[in-house]
Amino acid sequence: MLLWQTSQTINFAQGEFVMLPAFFVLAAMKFGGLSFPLAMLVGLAVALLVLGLLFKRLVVDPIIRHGVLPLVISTIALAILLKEGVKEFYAADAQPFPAAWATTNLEIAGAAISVQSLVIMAVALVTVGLLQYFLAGTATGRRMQATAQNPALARVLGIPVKRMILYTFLINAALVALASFLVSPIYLAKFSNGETLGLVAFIAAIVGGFNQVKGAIVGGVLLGVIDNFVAAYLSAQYRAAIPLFLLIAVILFRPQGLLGRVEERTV
Amino acid sequence: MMKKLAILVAAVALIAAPFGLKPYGIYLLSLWAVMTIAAIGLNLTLGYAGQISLAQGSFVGIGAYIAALLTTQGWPLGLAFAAAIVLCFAIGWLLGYPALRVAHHYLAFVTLSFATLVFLVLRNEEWLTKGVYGISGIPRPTLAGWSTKAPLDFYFFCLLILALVAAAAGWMIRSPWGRAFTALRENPIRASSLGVDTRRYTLMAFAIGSALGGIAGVLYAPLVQFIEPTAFALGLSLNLLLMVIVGGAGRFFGPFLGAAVSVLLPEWLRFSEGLYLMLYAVFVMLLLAFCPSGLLGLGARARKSWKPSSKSAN
Amino acid sequence: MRSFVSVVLALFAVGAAAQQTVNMPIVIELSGAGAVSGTNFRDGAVLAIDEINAKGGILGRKIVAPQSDTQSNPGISRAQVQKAIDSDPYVILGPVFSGSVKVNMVLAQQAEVPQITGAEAAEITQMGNPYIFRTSFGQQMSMPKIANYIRDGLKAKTVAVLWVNNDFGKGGRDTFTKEMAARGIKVVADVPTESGQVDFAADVVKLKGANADAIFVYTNEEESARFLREARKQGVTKPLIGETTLLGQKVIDMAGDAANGARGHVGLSADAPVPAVLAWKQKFLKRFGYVPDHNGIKGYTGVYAVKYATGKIGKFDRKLLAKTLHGLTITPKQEPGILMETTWDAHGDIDRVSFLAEVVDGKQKIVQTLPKLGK
Amino acid sequence: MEALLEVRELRKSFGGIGAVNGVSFAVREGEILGLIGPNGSGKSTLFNCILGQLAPSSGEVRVDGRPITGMRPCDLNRLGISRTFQLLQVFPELSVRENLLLAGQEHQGSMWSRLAGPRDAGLTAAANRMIGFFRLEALADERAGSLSYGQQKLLDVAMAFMAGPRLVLLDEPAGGVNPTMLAGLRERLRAINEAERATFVVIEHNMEFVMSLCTRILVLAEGRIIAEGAPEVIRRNPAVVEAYLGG
Repeated sequence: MLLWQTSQTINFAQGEFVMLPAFFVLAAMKFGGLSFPLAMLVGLAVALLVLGLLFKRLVVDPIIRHGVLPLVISTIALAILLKEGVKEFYAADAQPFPAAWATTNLEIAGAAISVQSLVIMAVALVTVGLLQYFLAGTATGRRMQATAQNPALARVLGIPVKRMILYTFLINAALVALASFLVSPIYLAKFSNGETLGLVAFIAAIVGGFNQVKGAIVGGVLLGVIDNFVAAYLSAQYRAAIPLFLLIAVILFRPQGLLGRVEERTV
Repeated sequence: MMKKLAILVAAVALIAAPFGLKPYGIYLLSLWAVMTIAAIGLNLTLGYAGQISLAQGSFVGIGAYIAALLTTQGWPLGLAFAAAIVLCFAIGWLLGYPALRVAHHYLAFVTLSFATLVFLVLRNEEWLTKGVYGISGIPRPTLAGWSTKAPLDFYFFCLLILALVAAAAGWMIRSPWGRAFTALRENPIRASSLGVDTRRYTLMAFAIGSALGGIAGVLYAPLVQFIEPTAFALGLSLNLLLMVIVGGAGRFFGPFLGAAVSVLLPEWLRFSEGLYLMLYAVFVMLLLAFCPSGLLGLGARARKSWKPSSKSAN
Repeated sequence: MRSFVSVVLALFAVGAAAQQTVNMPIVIELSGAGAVSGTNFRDGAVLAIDEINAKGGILGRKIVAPQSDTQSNPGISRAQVQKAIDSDPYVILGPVFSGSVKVNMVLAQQAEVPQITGAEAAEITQMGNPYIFRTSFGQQMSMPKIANYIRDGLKAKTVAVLWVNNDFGKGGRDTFTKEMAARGIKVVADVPTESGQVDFAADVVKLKGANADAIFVYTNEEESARFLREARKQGVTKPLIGETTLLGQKVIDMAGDAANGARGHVGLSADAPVPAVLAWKQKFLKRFGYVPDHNGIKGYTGVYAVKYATGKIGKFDRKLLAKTLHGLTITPKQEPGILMETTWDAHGDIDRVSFLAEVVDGKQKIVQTLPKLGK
Repeated sequence: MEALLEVRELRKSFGGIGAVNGVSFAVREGEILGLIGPNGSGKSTLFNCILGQLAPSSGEVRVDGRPITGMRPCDLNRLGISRTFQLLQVFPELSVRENLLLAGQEHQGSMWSRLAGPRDAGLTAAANRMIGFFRLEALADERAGSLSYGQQKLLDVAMAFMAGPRLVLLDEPAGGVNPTMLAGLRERLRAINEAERATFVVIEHNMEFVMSLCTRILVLAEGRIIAEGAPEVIRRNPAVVEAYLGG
């Protein structure tokens, strides 16, 4: 859910991207009669194909040359398309989504902690770890980062920029699929889920710092904590505003994000 | 010359259009006129001055609530116009300050936050806005004995305001201000070294664009005759952004076309029943893929291909 | 003028009944936040219309029902109702969102077209509009019943309220709070939530902290399901009270085990222990492939009410239809499609039996049937 | 005689690394001062500090004896100080004429009179004069973005002169301009200098151009002035040769 800006793309359909893979799985189970684990694999494959490859080829590539704004609009349209598509061809109401693990609670020191939350945390941490390792520890990962930070220079250095960008999209697709499988058992799969999810993810990314995987995670956690804190102790009516104010504060006073480094601006 | 003729034809067509249409069609045309006004405002901020704003819908909302609150208390709509222009101008001016510090997607999200905040205030401050219940029974104005209660009359009222706004915006864009806005968009540092007070022009671009959003809102309230907060949530701002980009940002007539696409196209596509919003989305995506500079950009490109002598440029 | 034309048309129609149709546009939320309710309502109405048409229509006329989507947006709903009115309808069906209804009921009133709405907000029927009709309980009818249950059934002294911050939730919460005050029950926590909210952890913490005797939950179906799951996760033990939106089969399906124990009042339920309703549910499931909620019943019975009243008048007259519906009681014997005996009062509100229910083992179990208020 | 521009002990550092390390100099009215030095010697940073694009870490800049440190670029411009940039900076979407009009408009009237008042007030005439002076007539209504690099460079310089400035800071005006055009540019600059008593400070790498245009030259290396004098003096200065060859 959290890799974002590597390709300089603002994607207003990101929330829908998280919503969709769950439906790929459901459709595979319903129409293909597949078992749940198998359907998950199919869902992942379809997500990679559609949200990674096709998204890049059909939506981003033709437009990105002409600037970011048309692309932003295009992703807004894409969000409508995905939402309406799911609603029209699958179902309008929320669908229960099977969990890949137990839904029981564990009693730890008197507090009830659901296995689900633990699994999600564990998977998220492992994913982040792997991603971090991949980006910083492997040649391909470092090339991808170089591409994200300065495509022109990367090209000069002989990095296959195009392929790196494609990898970025594929990783993004894999991550949204993973996120989708993780949150859908709790959030239920519904065509309009993307609206809420996309915003949260984006704010997390900004708060933590663009093109910083670690930053996005910290941002996400921080955001979750603050959101719940506000809802519990301050005004629930204005809870939606708080993350946004946090966002504004970060943007105005630390535009590079909480963990990001200062980028030198050139005149 | 051709351009003047085209404008004349379009104006005549707009005046003739509602005759022969049922109230439904007239309502849509009125909605188009209102949205065009808001889009003209955003086009000023975004298209000319290059400052992205995702809060234009909020100003429409502020305008609409001012109109609703004042006119249901018996005040004239003219007062609502004045109040909305002043208030939206002031708030827009303030919203411009972050734009002095940040740009691009950061600015987009500052304005987005503002849009969310406005929505929350409209919803939660029930003593003022009646919250989620909305305000109903908003009267349509009577101007010097001319009652705009009927759909046709109200359409002409909207058209009149649109003409005034378009004329004012046109005047401004062709004045030195228009050049300064463009300079601001293309290269603020250079503009500043040429004596352009980038700070004031940036704030001005926000403020004026916002004020036009407010004007659109003042018309929106008596058009729909009922307002509630969700109509002015982020969706409207994104929609207005879509209008500006699809029509052709930074082109004077872009908002007219963009609003037509956004307001009328989904209605035309309704024959496809459940698929209409999908068709609409696909249309927008295709348009942007093949012509990222919007519908008017398409026209400009066609003209260029007719005139191969003009130098191609990047 | 228009109604005059329609009367003329109706008179003329007697001769040419075979070719004539009757226009009943459905203006409803098919996309946006209200899509679930809207789709249910639409499918319910379509089911009824197809049945009626298969049996020869109303007074020999087939029903045509063009559908238009309001995108859950009042401004667009106004346009669509205007379009419907332009097409000279007999009746307008929908919408469900109270905000949208408030915009366009004025238009329908001006055009003197009866409007069968799915909205439940209290004020709609209190604005003196003689052309608006409900097909389910308004909140001012259902909340007293819940309030009585909390006082008499649960003997609760304090209550916490969790509601969704839209016109539906706010309206319910306001009415509920008033009823609580009237019965001397203290509202110790008042928790608004967002429409479409996914994370209820903080809200549950707050509710637990309030330690009320009962918790009243008034959110839309999916939020209810998410809430139930979170409440289960945090081990909430206090009784969770709600309306159809907490106890419906859909919520139970989505919430799984977590729904067990939830209870409350069900004004209109696809799970009502009425054979006609259960049979209808099966019919609906077979036709559309999903389990309907109460909005499906709203659409379905609305169409049948129009059919019955029109048959009673013997001609197509919008004004007369509106007049006839006021004070009309339809029993399933007279018209099976009404499913349960229903009475419309002078405001367009309905009266009908309702139920107290509890979720047991993943099924909604009716504990008690509450009689009609008018009896 | 009081200096038109005076820079005192100007310093600017980025994250602890000094780019300009205490530079002081003065420019007299009517002078054409050359500023040379190897890449990275702090020339452009110095310009940016003088003109308000960057805030200097310490030091002072005075114009006519009045401190202007910290003033915004647009206000400085309206005091009659103008500049060009190292990289091309014209407005590609505006026509050549509009570029020039823009460069002049902010010096007339108030913001409000620019909106409501008379549109022109001699501005078009001034722009046309400038177009003629820099021989851009044939291109006047073309989009600036469609011009060749050299033509854009001319336009860039022309814009700097549009408002009749007293002091112009030119950052590599000769860069990327072909030799024929370069001779023309030198001639134009000299003509303006003589006719309007306009004062220039020129950063340039093209030695031939600097030596033939300037009356006095400053040499910057590692953020410090290492030599100063007439062109022929600088040409023979061993420290300069050292800085260029050794740096």
